[in-house]
Amino acid sequence: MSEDKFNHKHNDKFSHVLRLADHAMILSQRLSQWCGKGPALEEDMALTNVALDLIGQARLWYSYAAELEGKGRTEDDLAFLRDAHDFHNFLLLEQPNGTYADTLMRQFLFDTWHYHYLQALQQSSDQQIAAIAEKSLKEVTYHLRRSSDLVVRLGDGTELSQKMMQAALDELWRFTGEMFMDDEVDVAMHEAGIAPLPSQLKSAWDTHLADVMHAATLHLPDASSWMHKGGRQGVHTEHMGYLLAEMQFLQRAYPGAQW
Amino acid sequence: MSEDKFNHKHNDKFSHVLRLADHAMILSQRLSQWCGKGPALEEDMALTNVALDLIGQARLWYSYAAELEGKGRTEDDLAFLRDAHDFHNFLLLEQPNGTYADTLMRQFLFDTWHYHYLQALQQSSDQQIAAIAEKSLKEVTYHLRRSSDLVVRLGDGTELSQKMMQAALDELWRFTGEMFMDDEVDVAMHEAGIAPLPSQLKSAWDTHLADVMHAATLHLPDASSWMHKGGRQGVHTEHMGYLLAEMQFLQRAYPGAQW
Amino acid sequence: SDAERAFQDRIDAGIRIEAKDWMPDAYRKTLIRQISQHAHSEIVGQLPEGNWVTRAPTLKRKAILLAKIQDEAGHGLYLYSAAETLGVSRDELLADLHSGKAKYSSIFNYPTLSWADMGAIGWLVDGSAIINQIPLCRCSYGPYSRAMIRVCKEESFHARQGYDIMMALCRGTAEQKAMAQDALNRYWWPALMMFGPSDAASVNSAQSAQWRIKLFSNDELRQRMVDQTVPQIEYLGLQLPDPAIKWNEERGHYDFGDINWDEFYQVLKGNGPCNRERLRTRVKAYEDGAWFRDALQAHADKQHDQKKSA
Amino acid sequence: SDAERAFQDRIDAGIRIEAKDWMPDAYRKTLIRQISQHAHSEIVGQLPEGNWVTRAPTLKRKAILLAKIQDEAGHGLYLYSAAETLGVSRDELLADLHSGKAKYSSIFNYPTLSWADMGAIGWLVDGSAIINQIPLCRCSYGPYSRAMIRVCKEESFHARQGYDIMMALCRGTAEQKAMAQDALNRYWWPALMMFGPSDAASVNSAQSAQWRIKLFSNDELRQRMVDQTVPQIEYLGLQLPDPAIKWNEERGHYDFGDINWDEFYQVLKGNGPCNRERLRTRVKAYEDGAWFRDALQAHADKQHDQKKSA
Repeated sequence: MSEDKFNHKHNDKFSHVLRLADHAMILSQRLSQWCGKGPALEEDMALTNVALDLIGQARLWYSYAAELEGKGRTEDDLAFLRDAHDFHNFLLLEQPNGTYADTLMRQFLFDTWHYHYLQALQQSSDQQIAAIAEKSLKEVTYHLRRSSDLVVRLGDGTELSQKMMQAALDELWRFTGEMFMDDEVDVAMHEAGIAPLPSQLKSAWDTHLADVMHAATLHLPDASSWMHKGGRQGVHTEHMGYLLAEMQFLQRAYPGAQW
Repeated sequence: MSEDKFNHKHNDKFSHVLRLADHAMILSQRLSQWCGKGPALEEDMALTNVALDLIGQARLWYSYAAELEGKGRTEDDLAFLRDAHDFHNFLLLEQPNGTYADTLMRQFLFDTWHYHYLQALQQSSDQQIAAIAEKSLKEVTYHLRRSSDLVVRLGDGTELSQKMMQAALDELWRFTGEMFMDDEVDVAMHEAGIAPLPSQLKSAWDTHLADVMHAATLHLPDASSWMHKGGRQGVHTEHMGYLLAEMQFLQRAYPGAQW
Repeated sequence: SDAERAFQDRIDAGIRIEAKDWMPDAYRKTLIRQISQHAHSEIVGQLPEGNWVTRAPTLKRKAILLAKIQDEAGHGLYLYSAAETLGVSRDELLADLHSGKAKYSSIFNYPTLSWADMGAIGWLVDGSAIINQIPLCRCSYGPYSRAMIRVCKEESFHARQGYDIMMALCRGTAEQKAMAQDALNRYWWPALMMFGPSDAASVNSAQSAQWRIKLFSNDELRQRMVDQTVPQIEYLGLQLPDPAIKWNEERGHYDFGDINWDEFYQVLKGNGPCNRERLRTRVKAYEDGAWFRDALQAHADKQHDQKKSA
Repeated sequence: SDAERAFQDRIDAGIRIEAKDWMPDAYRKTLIRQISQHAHSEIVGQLPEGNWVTRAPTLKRKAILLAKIQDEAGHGLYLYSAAETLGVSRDELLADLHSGKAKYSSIFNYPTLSWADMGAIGWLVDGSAIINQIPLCRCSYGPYSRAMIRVCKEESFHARQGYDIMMALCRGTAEQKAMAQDALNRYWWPALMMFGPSDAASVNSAQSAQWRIKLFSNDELRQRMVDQTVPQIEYLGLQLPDPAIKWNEERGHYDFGDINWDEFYQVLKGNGPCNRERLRTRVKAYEDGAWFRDALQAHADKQHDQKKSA
C-alpha cells in the first residue's frame, strides 16, 4: 500500500478527482484491448474513439488531481506508479472485456452513470471541475447515444444477440450498485457544493435504463439483488492486478526514463 | 536493452548457464498458470510437480550464473529484473498454454531435448555444471517418461484426442528447430568441453520422437519445414513481454523490498 | 434398532468405524456431505493461491507456494478417496460441486488482492482449518480420521509458511507492512466465519457430536482461533482488525466483536465477491478436461482388449 | 480493341478513370488486387501496434498510438470503399484475406517486441508506405487516387510521430537507446522489402506502369527510402543497420547491401514470425463478430418492415 490510502483521507477533493480519472483510465485501458479485433471496421473505429476520449478525460482529471495534491506528481505518475489498492475506479470498469456484448453492456451501464454525473458536475463550485465536466460531457453525450442505440439494436436483433445482451446484463448487474453508494468523500464533496451525491443520480439512471431495455426487449435484473462494492475504496476484483501489471510495465521496468 | 546483451558477449559460460536457467524458469512459469485448472486432480498434482522441479533447477542455474558473473546479482535479480531481450529461452517454452494437449506436447518436445542435453552435460568439464545437470537429470528422466507416456496414451486414445495432439504437434513444430542450432556460445562451450553441441543431439531427439509418435499414432511434420529462431539470442515472440510483465510485477513495483 | 445401538456403543467405546462396517444411513450421508465439502474446499482453495503463483515475488516463495498448492490437490485426493469408501464416486461428488448443490468453504469466495493475502491465507485460513481438523483426527470414521492426520501434518507447515510471509512483510518497508495490515483486515472476519454459525444457530450439531464426527462446538473452536491468533498479531506489530478484541481475565479468553452473519449467509447464497468466478473456473476446468479423461480411459480399454485377445 | 485504345489514350492524357467508365477486365482485376491488398494491410497493421497500446509508457503516447490505430481502420475503410467501386464487396475481399488467397504487407508478420518498435514502425514502415503511396495520389483510377491523398496526409503525421518516439529514446537512457537500435536493426530490412522484389524479378510491372497504377519501379522507390532514411539514422546517433551503406558520389545515392530475398519469400509463403498469429487473430475477430453484424442487419430489416407496414 502506498501512502495514498492512508495519508490522503483528509484530501477529499483530491480523492474525488482521482476517482473520476481512474474510471476513465481503466475503462479506456480495457477498450484499447479491442484494437484491431472488433466485429466490424466501423465498430473498431468507434470503440477506439471512445477509448481516446476517455484517455483524454483521464489526463485532464489526473493533471488536476496532481495539482490539488501539490507534491509534484504528474499525470503519468498517478496512472503508472500506483498499485491496485490505490486505484478508485468502479469494479464494473475493470471487468474483462468478455464478448463484444459484454463490452458494450459495460459501456452502456457506465455511460448512463457518467452522463448524469458529469451533467450534475457542471454545476460544481470548483471552476476547474466544472470546466472539465463540461468538456467531457460533450464526448460522453455521444458515448451514451451510441451505446444506448447499440443496446437497442442488438437486444432487438436476432435471437442470439438478444440472448448475449441479456447474459451480459445479468452478468454485470451486480457491479452497478456501487455507482450510487454515497461514502464520506461524496458527502464531503456534496456539502462543499463540488459534486452531486451519487445516490441522487439513481432515479435518472433507472429511467434511462428502463427506456433502453424496453426498446431492446431486455429484462432488467431484480433491483434488490446483491451488489458488489469496494472499487472506490481500493478493494478490487482479482482482474485489477493483471490489468495494471501490463499497463505499468514500462514505467516500472525503466524507472525515471523519459518517453 | 540492459547491458547483458551488449557487454557479456565475451562471457560465454555465463550465457550458457543463463540459457539453461531461462528455459526452466519460463516453462515453469507457464506450467504454474495451470494451477487448480488441470483436467484431473492427479494431473494437477503431476504438472505442478514438474513446475516445481523446473523452478528448483532454474534456481540452481541462476545462482551459478550470478556467481559466474560476479557482480553481486542474485537468482531473483536475474529472474525478475531483466527485460525480454535479455531472456534466452527457446521460443517454444514461452508459447501460451493453449489446450492441455498443447501444454503436454510442448512439454514432451522440450523434455526430449532436455533429457539428452542434460545427459551430455553430466560430462561437463565444469564440475558445478556437471553436478547441476546430474541432479536435474533425475527429475527430467521422470518428466520425459511421463510426457512420453501421455503423448502415447492421448495420441492413441479417442478420435478427438488424436486430433488435438496432432494439432498441437503441428502448431509447435516450427519452434523445435532452434533447439538444435549451434551458435557461437555453443561452439565456445563445446570447444571448452563444457557442453555438447546442440546439433549433436538431434538424432537422439529424432529417434525418441519417431518412437513415441509411432506408438501414439501421430504423424511427424515435414522435417524440412521452416523453423523459427531467436529465443536464445533474445529475439522472442510477442507473448514474452506479457509473461514477464505479470511475473515481474512485484519486484518492479517495490524495488529493493525483501519478501 | 439393535444395530444402531451396537453402532453407538462402538463409537462410545472409541472404536473406529471402518468402510465395511454397518452404519446408519444418516451417519453415512452426514459424513459424505462433510468429507466431500472438505475435499471440494481443497480443490477450490487452489484457485485464490493460484492467482498469485505467477506473480510470487521471489523464486523461493514461488516454489513454496507451488508446493502448497500441490499439497492441496493431494488433500483433495485423500479426502475424495475417504468419501469413496462410503460408496459414492468422485465424479458424483464433483457433479454436486459443479451444480452448486455441494458447498465448499466460503473463505475461498474472497479475492486475493495482494501478495500479503498469501500470507494471510496460510496463517489465518490454514490456521483455522487446523483448529477445525485436529479434533477430526480422532473422529469415529477410520478412513476420515486417517486422512485428517495426513492433512493436518501438512497444513501446519502451510500455516507456518503463511506466518513467515507476514513476518517478512512486517519487517519490510512501510508499504509492505500496510499490505500485511490490509490482508489481515480483509481476511480476519472471513477466517472467523470458517467455523460456521454460532452454536445457537447451528443445526445437526447434537447428532454429529454423538457420532463423534464433530467434537467441539463452532464457538469453542472459534474462540480457540482468536486466542491463538491475537498474540501473533501483536507479535507482528500489526493493529488488531477488531477494536472489540480484549483480554477477558475472568473468562481466560479474548473477547471479540460481533460477526456480520448477514455477510456470511450472502456468501453462502452465492453472493460473495468470487463465488461465480470460482465455480465457473472449476466447471470450465472439468469440462475442458473431458477429452483428456475420456482419452485415457479409451486407451486403457484398448490395452485391456489387446491383452485379452493376446 | 477500340475501347482499349480509347481507354489508354485517356490515361496517357492524364484523365482519371472513374467507377462508371469502361475499363479492361485486367485493369479492374489488377486494381482490385492492389487496393484490397493495401486495405488488408491497414487492417492487419493495427495488430502489431495494438500489441503495445495497452503498454504504452505515458498517457500521451498511448493517446497518440490509439489515434494512429484508429486512422488505420479509417484507411481500411476508404480503401475497401475504393475497391467496392470496382464491383466487389468488402465481405468478398475479407473472405480472400481470411482464406489466405489475398495478401497484406509482409512487414506486419514481424513481431513488435519493445516500445521502440512503435517508433520504428511509424518512422520506417509508414515512411516507406508514404514513398510507395505518394505517386499513387496521381494514379489513373480516380477513387483510388483520392483515397491515397487522404491516406498520405495522415501517414505523414504517423511517420513524424514514429520519428519522435525514436528521438525520445535516443535522447534517453543507455537502455532506451539500445532499445531504439535494436528496433532499427530488426525493422530495417523488412522495411526495405516492403517495396517488393527487385525490378528484375518483378512481374506485371510494365503493364501497371502503362496503366499508371504503378509509377515508379520497386528499386527506384527503395533507393528513395534509403536516401531519405540514412541521414535520419545519423541524426538520431544510431548505428547504421547495414555495414554496406555508403554514400556513392557518382550515383548521387547511398549504396546498400543485398537484401535476403529468401527471407522475403519465406514470409510471403506464410513462414514469417507472426503470419499464423495475425491471420488467426483477424479470422477470429471476424467470426466472433458474426452475431453482431447479423443482429444489426436483423434489426435494420425489422425497422424497414415496420416502416413499410406503417
